[in-house]
Amino acid sequence: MNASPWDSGLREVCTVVAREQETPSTVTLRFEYSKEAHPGQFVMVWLPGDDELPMSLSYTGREKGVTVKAMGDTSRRILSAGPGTKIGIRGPYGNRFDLSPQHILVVGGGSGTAVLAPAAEEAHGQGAEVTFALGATTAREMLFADRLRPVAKAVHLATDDGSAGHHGYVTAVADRLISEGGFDAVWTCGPEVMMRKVLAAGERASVPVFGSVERQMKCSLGLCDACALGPYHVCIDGPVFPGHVLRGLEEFGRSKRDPSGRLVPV
Amino acid sequence: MNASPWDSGLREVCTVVAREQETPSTVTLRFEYSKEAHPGQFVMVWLPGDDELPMSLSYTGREKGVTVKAMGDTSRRILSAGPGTKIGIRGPYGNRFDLSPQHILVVGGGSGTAVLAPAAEEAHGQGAEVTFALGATTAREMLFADRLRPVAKAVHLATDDGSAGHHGYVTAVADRLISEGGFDAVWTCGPEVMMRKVLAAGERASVPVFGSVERQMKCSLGLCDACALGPYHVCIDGPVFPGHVLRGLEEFGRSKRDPSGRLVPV
Amino acid sequence: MTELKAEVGTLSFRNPLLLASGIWGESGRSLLGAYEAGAGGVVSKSIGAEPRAGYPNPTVEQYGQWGFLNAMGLPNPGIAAYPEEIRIARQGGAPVVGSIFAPTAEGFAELATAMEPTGVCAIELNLSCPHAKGLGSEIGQDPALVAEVTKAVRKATKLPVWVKLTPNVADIALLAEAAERAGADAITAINTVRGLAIDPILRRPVLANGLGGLSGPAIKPIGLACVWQIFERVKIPIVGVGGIRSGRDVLEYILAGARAVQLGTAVATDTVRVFSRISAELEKELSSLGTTSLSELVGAAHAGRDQA
Amino acid sequence: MTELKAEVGTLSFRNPLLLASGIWGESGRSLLGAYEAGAGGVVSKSIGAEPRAGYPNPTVEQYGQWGFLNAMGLPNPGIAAYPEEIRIARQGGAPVVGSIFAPTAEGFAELATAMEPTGVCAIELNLSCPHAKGLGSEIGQDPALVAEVTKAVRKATKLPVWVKLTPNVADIALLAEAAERAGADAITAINTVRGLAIDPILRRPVLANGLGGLSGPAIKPIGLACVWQIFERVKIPIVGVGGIRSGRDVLEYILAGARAVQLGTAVATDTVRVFSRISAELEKELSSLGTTSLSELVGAAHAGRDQA
Ligand SMILES: Cc1cc2nc3c(=O)[nH]c(=O)nc-3n(C[C@H](O)[C@H](O)[C@H](O)COP(=O)(O)OP(=O)(O)OC[C@H]3O[C@@H](n4cnc5c(N)ncnc54)[C@H](O)[C@@H]3O)c2cc1C
Ligand SMILES: Cc1cc2nc3c(=O)[nH]c(=O)nc-3n(C[C@H](O)[C@H](O)[C@H](O)COP(=O)(O)OP(=O)(O)OC[C@H]3O[C@@H](n4cnc5c(N)ncnc54)[C@H](O)[C@@H]3O)c2cc1C
Ligand SMILES: Cc1cc2nc3c(=O)[nH]c(=O)nc-3n(C[C@H](O)[C@H](O)[C@H](O)COP(=O)(O)O)c2cc1C
Ligand SMILES: Cc1cc2nc3c(=O)[nH]c(=O)nc-3n(C[C@H](O)[C@H](O)[C@H](O)COP(=O)(O)O)c2cc1C
Ligand code: FES
Ligand code: FES
Repeated sequence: MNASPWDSGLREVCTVVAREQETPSTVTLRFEYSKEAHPGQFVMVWLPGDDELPMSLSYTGREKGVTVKAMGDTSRRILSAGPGTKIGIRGPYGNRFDLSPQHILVVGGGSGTAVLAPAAEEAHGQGAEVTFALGATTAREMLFADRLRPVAKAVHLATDDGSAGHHGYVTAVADRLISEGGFDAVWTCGPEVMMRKVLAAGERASVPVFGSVERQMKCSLGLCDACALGPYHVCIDGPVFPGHVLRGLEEFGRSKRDPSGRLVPV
Repeated sequence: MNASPWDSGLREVCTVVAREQETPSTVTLRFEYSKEAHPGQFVMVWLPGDDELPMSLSYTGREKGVTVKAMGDTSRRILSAGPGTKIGIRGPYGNRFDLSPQHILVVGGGSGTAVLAPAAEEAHGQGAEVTFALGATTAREMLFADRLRPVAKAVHLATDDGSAGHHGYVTAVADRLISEGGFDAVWTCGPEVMMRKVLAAGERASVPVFGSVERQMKCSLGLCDACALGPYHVCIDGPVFPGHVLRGLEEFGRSKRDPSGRLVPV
Repeated sequence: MTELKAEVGTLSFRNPLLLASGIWGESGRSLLGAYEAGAGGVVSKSIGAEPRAGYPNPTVEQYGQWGFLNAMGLPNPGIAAYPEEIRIARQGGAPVVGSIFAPTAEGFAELATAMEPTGVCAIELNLSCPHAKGLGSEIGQDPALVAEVTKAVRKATKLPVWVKLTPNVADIALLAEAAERAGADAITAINTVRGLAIDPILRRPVLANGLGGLSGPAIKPIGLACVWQIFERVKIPIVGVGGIRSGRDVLEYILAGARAVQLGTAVATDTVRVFSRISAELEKELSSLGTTSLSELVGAAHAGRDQA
Repeated sequence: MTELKAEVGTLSFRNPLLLASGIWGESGRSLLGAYEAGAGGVVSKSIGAEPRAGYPNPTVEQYGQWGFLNAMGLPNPGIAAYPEEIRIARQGGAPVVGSIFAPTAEGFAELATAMEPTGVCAIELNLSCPHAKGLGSEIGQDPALVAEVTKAVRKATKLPVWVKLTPNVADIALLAEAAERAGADAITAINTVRGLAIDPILRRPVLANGLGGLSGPAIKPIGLACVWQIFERVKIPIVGVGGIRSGRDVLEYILAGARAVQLGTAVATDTVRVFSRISAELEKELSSLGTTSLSELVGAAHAGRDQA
């Protein structure tokens, strides 16, 4: 359980200063937002006149960034924002990755790599050795492979269609790396079926795994219960959870709550 | 103009720990009140179930005190409070005496000496030489003469009936002392006719005079205008005013506002 | 030993600190979490006939250190799905008050009927819903409608009926009287206070719904005034809500006339540990007041006021 | 150059920051002091037919950093003595709005008649006074009474009539509509919000009157919501009041629909220098918004909301 978001959450209006098309479906928006943030944390991004969505910070320095994947209408409208667009930002909310491990395996699936990238960069900056296993549907959708090479001990790719790296799921690559040993932590973010497999591999090898989880968010303040996940609230207790916690959650990888609070399959 | 009372004013309930009958008509109540206070400042004293009155602090240390003269019903009820009585205290409010002068004449009339006593003690503690001219209707009503002797260069008394010291008004004593010279400040508190005379004497001798003034008080926060005195509000701009300011005020010594805000003679 | 047990009519809670409706209230596990963290009981999210997604975001805006504005739009899983959530909370031992809302009296009665077998210990009527025939005004602003809804629910269930009132009225005690006459067992006061947040740069309201409801420290004096006024005019127990963050705040509500209180915003601003912290503070406050029982303090400020 | 001039109907003020009624309002010299410190204009204390001492102390209680509760009891020097105070303020150049209160429509009309020759630029009706025939409820809570009082004053004076409304109602816009139809020239909103402070050790309300009115930061979202709602339903200008402490706060009120604002509590919490400070802040805000005129921003958040 973390401290209250009461002291950090005031909304600011920020101007998009840069827009980078990362992959055909993914865009990074950069903006100046004064508050201190840590890898793993997220902000609420509001396109005025439209919805507000939780987005992990893919850049946590002075000039912050979010990396948005085209999903439904809202994310599509957010990612089409260009430089000069005013967006509402509040946060940062949630907990962060523990950056103390020295030999880290980062397993990213799709846009899940967004939250892992700044964590890996900061850990590397503090002397850790970071290995990456990154998955995507196809080579052009591979996120941040170039960004991460400078901080990587190795970058292993996997694509569903075999257009880059291993032909198949990134979990196969992760499985192999974990079983070979040498890691004192595994960080993962991506589809929950993927994360479940990484957790299992970590457990077999007795390596602690930390996964970043998404759930419906409204208040992001630990108030409304929209993000309930078992006894936790992803907005304040997460989004980063230790693997053993996720493994104990019936809902993880199976069900989530829709905006009405009903449980639906993930 | 002083800072806002917004940061210091929260009410606390205090227990009267000691009650001292100072003169037949005057009582000191001591109580623990945690906030820092300076000589010249006042608190609002509330006897629950009854009215709330402004009272200068006659003791400004950890165990604070107010010295109450029997006037109307409220002051009489407040001064009859014994040890154990719970009273509401808020403040301290208002400005303070400048304690930097080195040769100070203190001119107190009646219960006006209450606010002058802690100022004199603190100035003495900082090395100043303090001379007192204290007036009362009669010897038994003389306030704080014994308390102040240890810090006094000299104590001059005056009584209306001649039962102690000079027979007549204390202003005669003050006049003489001021005209003899040697003071770099005169502090005074008492009836406004008395203070007007002290101001005049100070002006003749070119010695700065500072007078502590009373007006009707309700909010004591600079909000309600009950304490209006010319362009000033006694609760925030006072109660201590330099003599030249007081001399410039048509109302000083002549009129004050009643609880409805009408001007009435002092 | 200090006794924090609180009685609201025939119901008894281990302490007077209940979780307010709409906070941690969509999932049974969260309700249970609040109970495990020390709440005396929990009130469910307000449940309607059908699942509702609520308004789009932004649904909540923080107002400095003064509170929150929210316009959730009554999201809820609907009465069909919700009994499973109550079951989970009940299984863990939490006394659950089932909150319901509907646009008509019959709607309320049907929901109460459906709530009864779930094991809730009382039904709380959230009357802040815009009423079906009205012009957008809330059911809780009209004494006749309050009476009609209360009567319908009174008939539909044997459970204690708590009527939760809105402060957005000229005279809240009038509404409480209407509820009492219609058979309510307790009054819960208050719901949020109508408020608005505007962003000056974007030149628009922040909440997607425009207007919202203010909660948190800013509204404590308003909630206290409502409880005070209701206590002077009705005999049924009052459950106080609004801006409570400390044992002292609870004491103030109790002295104004509340038998128990609910905490909403504080669960976010002070984390869920607020329940155990306030319990400890309350015990200390009581012993420093030389009292061992809360119940003798209920409404005591009314008597206090008349003493010289 | 940024233009801070504010127009309320036919009246023009050098800036939109007026001193609210009841603050620094008993003495003409204090009114003038607020003007000299930078206020665009000043509203007098609410004046009645006779001098009134008001309630005994405590009349004001600070509520943490959230605001004040007050129950002054409408102290005022009475209409016979007050013209001299207005004269002093007018002589110094301050535009003075004369606030009046009475228990009946005739009472209001008589006071307006007496105010007119004093040189005030407008009359503000404080409708928070308990009305003579009613059961303690305020005149401002009943649309028919609001209309009756407004009409009577409208007939009695040629000066612009501002009707000041209480937020303690179900639908403040309904009252504003009543005032508009009855001939009001502007609506002032809001007066204080009903609230209570209880001392838990003494077990009693702090204010001698028991209930009081909440002002200051705590009520800003409530005032904004009221101005927003009124703007959607009446055409006459609105003067916004409640919790304003910064240029940003002023901007929010203007975007919600106010043409000018009043400052009360901030004069105490931020000292009277608040007027010049907010003026400077407003100029900065405007130029960073790329606007040089306040008037084009009036109500702009309503349009903003409808744009995608
Ligand atoms: C902590 C956290 C961090 C996230 N970080 C990123 C990120 O870095 N990059 C990124 O592209 N996406 C991120 N997301 C997901 C993102 O918030 C949206 O869920 C996604 O963009 C789809 O939104 P949509 O409205 O466009 O899609 P829709 O088609 O409207 O919805 C698709 C699905 O998105 C989910 N969703 C919609 N609204 C919300 C909401 N308010 N909160 C949570 N989920 C919602 C629902 O499951 C919905 O079924 C994150 C989510 C969370 C909870
Ligand atoms: C800054 C300040 C410091 C003071 N310090 C002391 C002190 O140290 N010792 C002391 O005995 N008295 C002090 N007083 C005076 C005190 O506050 C009361 O005025 C006095 O005790 C008489 O009150 P009463 O109600 O008993 O008398 P009443 O007979 O009711 O009134 C007598 C007169 O007291 C004045 N008075 C009454 N209520 C108030 C009020 N709320 N505010 C101001 N004046 C009021 C009025 O002028 C009234 O005519 C101080 C006043 C002020 C403004
Ligand atoms: C996010 C949020 C959602 C709420 N949802 C409901 C609800 O569904 N039903 C209800 O009766 N009250 C609801 N309320 C009102 C609270 O139960 C409570 O009355 C109000 O917040 C005041 O208490 P507080 O200041 O402790 O938060 C909600 C409040 C908040 C902040
Ligand atoms: C001490 C005090 C006295 C007041 N007296 C009056 C009054 O006489 N007439 C009136 O219309 N409003 C009166 N008000 C209300 C203010 O004019 C204003 O509407 C309210 O305080 C909200 O504004 P604020 O938050 O800026 O203080 C008073 C407010 C305070 C705090
Ligand atoms: S989004 Fe987590 S509790 Fe509201
Ligand atoms: S007592 Fe000084 S302004 Fe109220």
